[in-house]
Amino acid sequence: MTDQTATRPGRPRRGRAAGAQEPAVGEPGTATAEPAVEAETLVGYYRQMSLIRAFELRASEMYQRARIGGYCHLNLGEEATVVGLMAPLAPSDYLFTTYREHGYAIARGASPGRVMAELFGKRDGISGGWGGSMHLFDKEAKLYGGYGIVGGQIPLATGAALAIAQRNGPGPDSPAVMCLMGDGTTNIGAFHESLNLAAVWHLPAVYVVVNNGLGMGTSVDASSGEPDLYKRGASYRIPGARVDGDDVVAVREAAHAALERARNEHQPMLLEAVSHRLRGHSVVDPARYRSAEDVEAAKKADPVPALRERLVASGALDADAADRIDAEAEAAVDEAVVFAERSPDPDVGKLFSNVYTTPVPNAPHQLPGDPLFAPGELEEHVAAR
Amino acid sequence: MTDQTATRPGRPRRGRAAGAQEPAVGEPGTATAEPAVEAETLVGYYRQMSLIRAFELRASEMYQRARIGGYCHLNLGEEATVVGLMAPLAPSDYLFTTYREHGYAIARGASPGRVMAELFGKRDGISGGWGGSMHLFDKEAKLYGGYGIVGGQIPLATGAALAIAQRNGPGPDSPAVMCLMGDGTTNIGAFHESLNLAAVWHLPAVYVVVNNGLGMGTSVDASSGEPDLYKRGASYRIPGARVDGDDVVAVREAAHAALERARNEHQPMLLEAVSHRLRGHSVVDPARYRSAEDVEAAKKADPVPALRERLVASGALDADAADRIDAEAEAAVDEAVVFAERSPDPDVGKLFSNVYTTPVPNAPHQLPGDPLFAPGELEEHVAAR
Amino acid sequence: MTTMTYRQALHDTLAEEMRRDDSVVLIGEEIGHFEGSYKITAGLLAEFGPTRVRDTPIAEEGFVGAAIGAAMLGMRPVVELMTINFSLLAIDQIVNHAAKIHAMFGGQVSVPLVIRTPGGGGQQLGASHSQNIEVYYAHIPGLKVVAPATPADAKGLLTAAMRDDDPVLVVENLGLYNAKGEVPDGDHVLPIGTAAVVKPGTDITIVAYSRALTVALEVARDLEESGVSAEVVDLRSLRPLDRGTVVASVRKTSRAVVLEDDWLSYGIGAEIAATIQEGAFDYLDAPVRRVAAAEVPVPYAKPLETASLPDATALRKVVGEILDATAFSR
Amino acid sequence: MTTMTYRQALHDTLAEEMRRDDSVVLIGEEIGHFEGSYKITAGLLAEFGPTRVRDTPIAEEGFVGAAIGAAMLGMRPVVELMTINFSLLAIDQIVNHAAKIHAMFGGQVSVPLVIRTPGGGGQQLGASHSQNIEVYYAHIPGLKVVAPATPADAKGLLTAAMRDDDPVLVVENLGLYNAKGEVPDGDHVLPIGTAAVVKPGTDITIVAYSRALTVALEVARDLEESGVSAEVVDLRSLRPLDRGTVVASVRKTSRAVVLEDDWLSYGIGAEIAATIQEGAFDYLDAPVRRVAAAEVPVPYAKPLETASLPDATALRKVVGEILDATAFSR
Ligand SMILES: Cc1ncc(C[n+]2csc(CCOP(=O)(O)OP(=O)(O)O)c2C)c(N)n1
Ligand SMILES: Cc1ncc(C[n+]2csc(CCOP(=O)(O)OP(=O)(O)O)c2C)c(N)n1
Ligand SMILES: [Mg+2]
Ligand SMILES: [Mg+2]
Repeated sequence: MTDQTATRPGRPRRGRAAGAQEPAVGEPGTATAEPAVEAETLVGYYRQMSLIRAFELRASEMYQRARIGGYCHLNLGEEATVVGLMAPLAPSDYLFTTYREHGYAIARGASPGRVMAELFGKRDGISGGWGGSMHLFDKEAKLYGGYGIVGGQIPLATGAALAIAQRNGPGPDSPAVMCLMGDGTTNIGAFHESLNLAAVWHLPAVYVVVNNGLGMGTSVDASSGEPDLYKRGASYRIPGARVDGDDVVAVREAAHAALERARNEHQPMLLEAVSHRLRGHSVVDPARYRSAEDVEAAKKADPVPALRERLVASGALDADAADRIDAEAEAAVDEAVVFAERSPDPDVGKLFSNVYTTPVPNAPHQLPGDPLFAPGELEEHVAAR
Repeated sequence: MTDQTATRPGRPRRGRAAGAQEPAVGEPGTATAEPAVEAETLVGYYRQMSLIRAFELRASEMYQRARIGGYCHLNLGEEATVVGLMAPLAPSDYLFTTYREHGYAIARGASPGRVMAELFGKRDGISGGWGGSMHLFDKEAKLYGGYGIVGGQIPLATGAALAIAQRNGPGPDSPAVMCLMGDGTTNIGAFHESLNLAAVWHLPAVYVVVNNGLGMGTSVDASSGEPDLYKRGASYRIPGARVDGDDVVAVREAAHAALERARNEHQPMLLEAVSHRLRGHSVVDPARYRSAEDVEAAKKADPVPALRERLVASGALDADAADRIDAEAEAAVDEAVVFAERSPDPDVGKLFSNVYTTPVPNAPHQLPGDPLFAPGELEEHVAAR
Repeated sequence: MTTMTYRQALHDTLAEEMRRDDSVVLIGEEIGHFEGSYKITAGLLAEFGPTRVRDTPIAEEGFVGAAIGAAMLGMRPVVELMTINFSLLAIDQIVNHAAKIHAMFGGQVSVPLVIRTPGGGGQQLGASHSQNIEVYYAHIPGLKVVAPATPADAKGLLTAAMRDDDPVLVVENLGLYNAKGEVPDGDHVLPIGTAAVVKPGTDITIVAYSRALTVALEVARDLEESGVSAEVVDLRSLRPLDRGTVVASVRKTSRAVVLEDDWLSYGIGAEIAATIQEGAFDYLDAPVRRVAAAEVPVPYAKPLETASLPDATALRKVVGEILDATAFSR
Repeated sequence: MTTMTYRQALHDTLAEEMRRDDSVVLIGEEIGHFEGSYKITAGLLAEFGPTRVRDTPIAEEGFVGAAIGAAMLGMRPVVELMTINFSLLAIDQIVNHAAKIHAMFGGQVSVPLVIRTPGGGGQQLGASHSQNIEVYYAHIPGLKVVAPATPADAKGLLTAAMRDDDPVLVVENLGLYNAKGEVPDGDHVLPIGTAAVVKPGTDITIVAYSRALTVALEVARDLEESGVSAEVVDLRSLRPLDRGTVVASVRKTSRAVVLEDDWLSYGIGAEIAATIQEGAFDYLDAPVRRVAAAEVPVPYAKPLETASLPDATALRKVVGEILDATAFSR
């Protein structure tokens, strides 16, 4: 394996002791004094992370208040990973995500209002109210969907990379595809089949495992024969790297390297970001199965206050300015809720408009309880023969 | 990776050049003078290989003569692998195979007559005529099925190993499971999911890739991102080994080691036997896509004449004795054909007897064109209420 | 009799059978440590330990196939698939393997496997998580498919499934887990392959199964009040299908409607209607009607989702239309 | 018009459309170097090169999903699945993804994908390789499913599928690849969603599709000779289903039978029978009958396999029974 730009993982892992090759490259993001331009960028990242944090907390609240239905999975604890991954993604790149994706949509530029409206199932929702929390899509932002079937996005993302390779040669102008997945998802067949395709077809795809340590309640050690997940590209000669997902800059750098390689060489890469899930699997999961230490560790690693402290400590931000950023985030989320509340319901009269793109005769349009044939329809048919 | 008992592969491979770890252990089976007891054993292997060769050639002929239908895949060229794999398998071990399996059934002890009868679709066939060439099953021999869906056997074999682990602790008396698959099959999701399960559950399963260089017409290099297939256990920390599949003793030794480990430690292993396919994918495939060199190389490596020559050269067998063995093989196959010819067709009256084990009311039994209800059936039903 | 939820009935049945027969093992995602996505298996890991309650990686094809393989060696695995939607990841193992192994190998080996999985829409789970695709399994010879509608039937049919030597799919329903009902104490086994007349009546037959049965009964009770005597037939078993019970009912009532949660075209109701018209042709006063889901990928937004799913109102309307068409005087 | 095989018609259509539109790419196992398991794609690798004719590893879920993803970016992939049996390995991508992506994301993106795959039993391929499970796809909103029965329709429907912006499954048939027929020269597009009366008649309607149509026409010709005028309806499209054409025919003939190669319960014929009894209730003189496969995993041995599959004899028998039941005088 080459290209291992990994930093320290976020927690001790079985893999560490088992003679695994240690990542080669240094540990970005541990310096305490930031160069000026980086400081500004970092403040920008903090602004995004604070917004995602506020959005997710509000989403949780709105779910409790029954404004949101279905399943709802939050990025709480993963904000540094989210923002770090989105930072180097070019507007021409494509993003495929899981159902845990609000933060990505926002960081990719979708308005919080349209995301919240989608969670509310409203007409101005990012997917027109048809998708809900698990299925955000924004064609303009090239957010090519959140998917609720574990692993379902991986073949799709691979195919997007195939379409790119079919049209573009490798080079700095080539788009790339980023495909997100959780740690638990590396155990499903679609992971294997897709990465192998990307390898034999030389596709510009970056597969990112957001390793928050848990698939619902199952630990990585319990679910993966090779718990050093970034090594799982070995079956396809796809290089892997692990990065500290709590460090937004480290994540950005690692993602940048992988995307550049994808673009310039049309070769896939597997990137693992070691992150944390602050709460339950979804908003309804009290996560009683988690040990007190695990919860404590996640809290301790919380990247949002950590970045704030770091910025304040380095003088990049004073406490007031930081508070202002947080307040702006709250205000933006307030606005998002108002927008979502005010947006109308989708038009029930358009129930059948999204089934097909190309209209064809005899497409079914019965509502429950409708007869198969509208009055007079058959008579017309017989007459027409 | 540990436990690499591999020998030279049968042909040069992309993997070799790419800095892969070279297998560690020596090259059994290259000596020219055989110790007495091994000589006898080797003659026994030759007898089996000769029988399989004769059987497969006859199967091909019988297919041309329309005695056999459907798809028919032969072990021609793989005889050393077949016999070497079956040699260390204990009667208490379980075998799951692919559709390319006649040789395994015979080497596992099924009578050639019953195998041929199955190919003929006869009542005395090893699967009662229900399975055909792709679906041989012999409960007594613990041949737990040939399967026609690529990769379908891998989860099943894994489950058999689970059942063993559920009942037996590891140790010399524990049964083990051997699961065969082709090179092309390592690219399917079931491979990944199953090997991972075997790793996290510590199962006594030996996964064997019979690498004949081709999946139908597709080369290993074209289909597998990591063409050194024995390394594909890395994603699960399952050790791998590669062995020269043309060397029956080498195969036996490698399989023996893997089975012992499976038994004694309840840990899975991935074994790759580098072999050759002498003819087309199935009997109807003229294999025009193969290069002349490739075909030549396969012919050159043909393990049946090679073992014969070796035995004659070492004095373990004289030419007459070797001819006698071949003649006996022919005779056995003649007999198998007669047996198959004479066996009656399956009883059409029993068409519905194999659908369920536990009888339940209302199981369908209509033949095509039968009405849903037998005359009087409904009247009875109404009366019974 | 004890009153309990459908969830509890399933839970208790699993526990009972595990105590009775130690070849029963539970296999599935999050069934142990997490106690089950829908908490059916809560407490079972604690009682039976991690080898009999096996949490799996996310690998449906793998662990369903492993359960089949274990069943071939005489274990009695009960697999939980988190929802029927995810069964599509494992359907090759279910249809191409579990359903075929007994026959394809000439009857030499059996597959005593149970797969439990909930269907159900109406929870705003979106298009890929709201399907009722039990017809996929009901179509396949070699499988048995049951769909209990009440806590008592959940016990009776799950027990039967766990004691059966063939692969049985038990279709549960997200909308039923909290439903309460009386459950017989002690051994309670319902025969797979039989339907039940759960409410007798004379004027119209309503055929339903799973969650839809609840709606059918509600409508039947209302109809009773307005002087219409509806007979409600619960299919209980989708394969084998008890055609006789359905047809016998329609021969009596002369009118029939199917209520089903799946999509109309090629759904369960199509087979029921086809069966009735063949078995009760001379008795029918009006065509068999089907009340089913609108043929769209199920939308997330509540008003859209509601519009797309069948409910009591739609059933009432269709019953009314059938009665009117047959000049039934109320 | 040119006379050619069904295989040739498919081959030529693929080649034509690839010449016309360079966003068309072929994806599948053994379609290039090997020239296709059933040789539909023979010669296309040579003409179009390896990026437009992509051989894949054995990874149905992976490459079908990849085709969907490529389609989302505007490519027009045509996937070959070696047989419909293997589609079960990819059905999650087809049903949970391809069929849903347009609707689930509010209409923002389309999936202009074609999947070609043969069904068909009767080739002694055994239980897992002999299925006709097109009903799985016909049941799913968001998909379109066609099943051409003749070389001309193979051209017309495959062309339509390749120019359609939605996912279309083209169900071919192992038993048809060598069938010959006249094929219109030049552009020939048949609308998806329409059935056809391929032989007019007045006494009984035989509904069929794919390979069964050949049998239906053979029987209809024989019937003609014995004074029975059978109308034969070819469904052509299973989703959308052209119910009107079927029902209009039965309103005229008053008698109907469906011939289908799949299993009887919950098969395609169930929907046809349900549709006819609803749409032609007052016109029907006898129940709609179905001639379908026996409900067993398809056996290998020829006599067993033959017994389990529907054929002309079975169809003739059922037509006779319907005519007798309705006192048809020949
Ligand atoms: C095929 C499939 N199986 C099971 C599920 C249920 N499920 C939803 S999320 C999840 C856990 C995924 O864990 P991971 O990949 O680590 O992602 P995370 O939720 O931690 O972000 C499971 C099992 C599903 N949606 N799809
Ligand atoms: C799921 C599935 N996809 C495709 C096929 C068709 N098929 C049968 S054998 C084969 C090639 C298998 O190659 P390999 O694994 O190398 O085994 P070999 O035939 O060389 O023994 C293919 C693609 C199948 N049977 N099942
Ligand atoms: Mg996770
Ligand atoms: Mg091979």
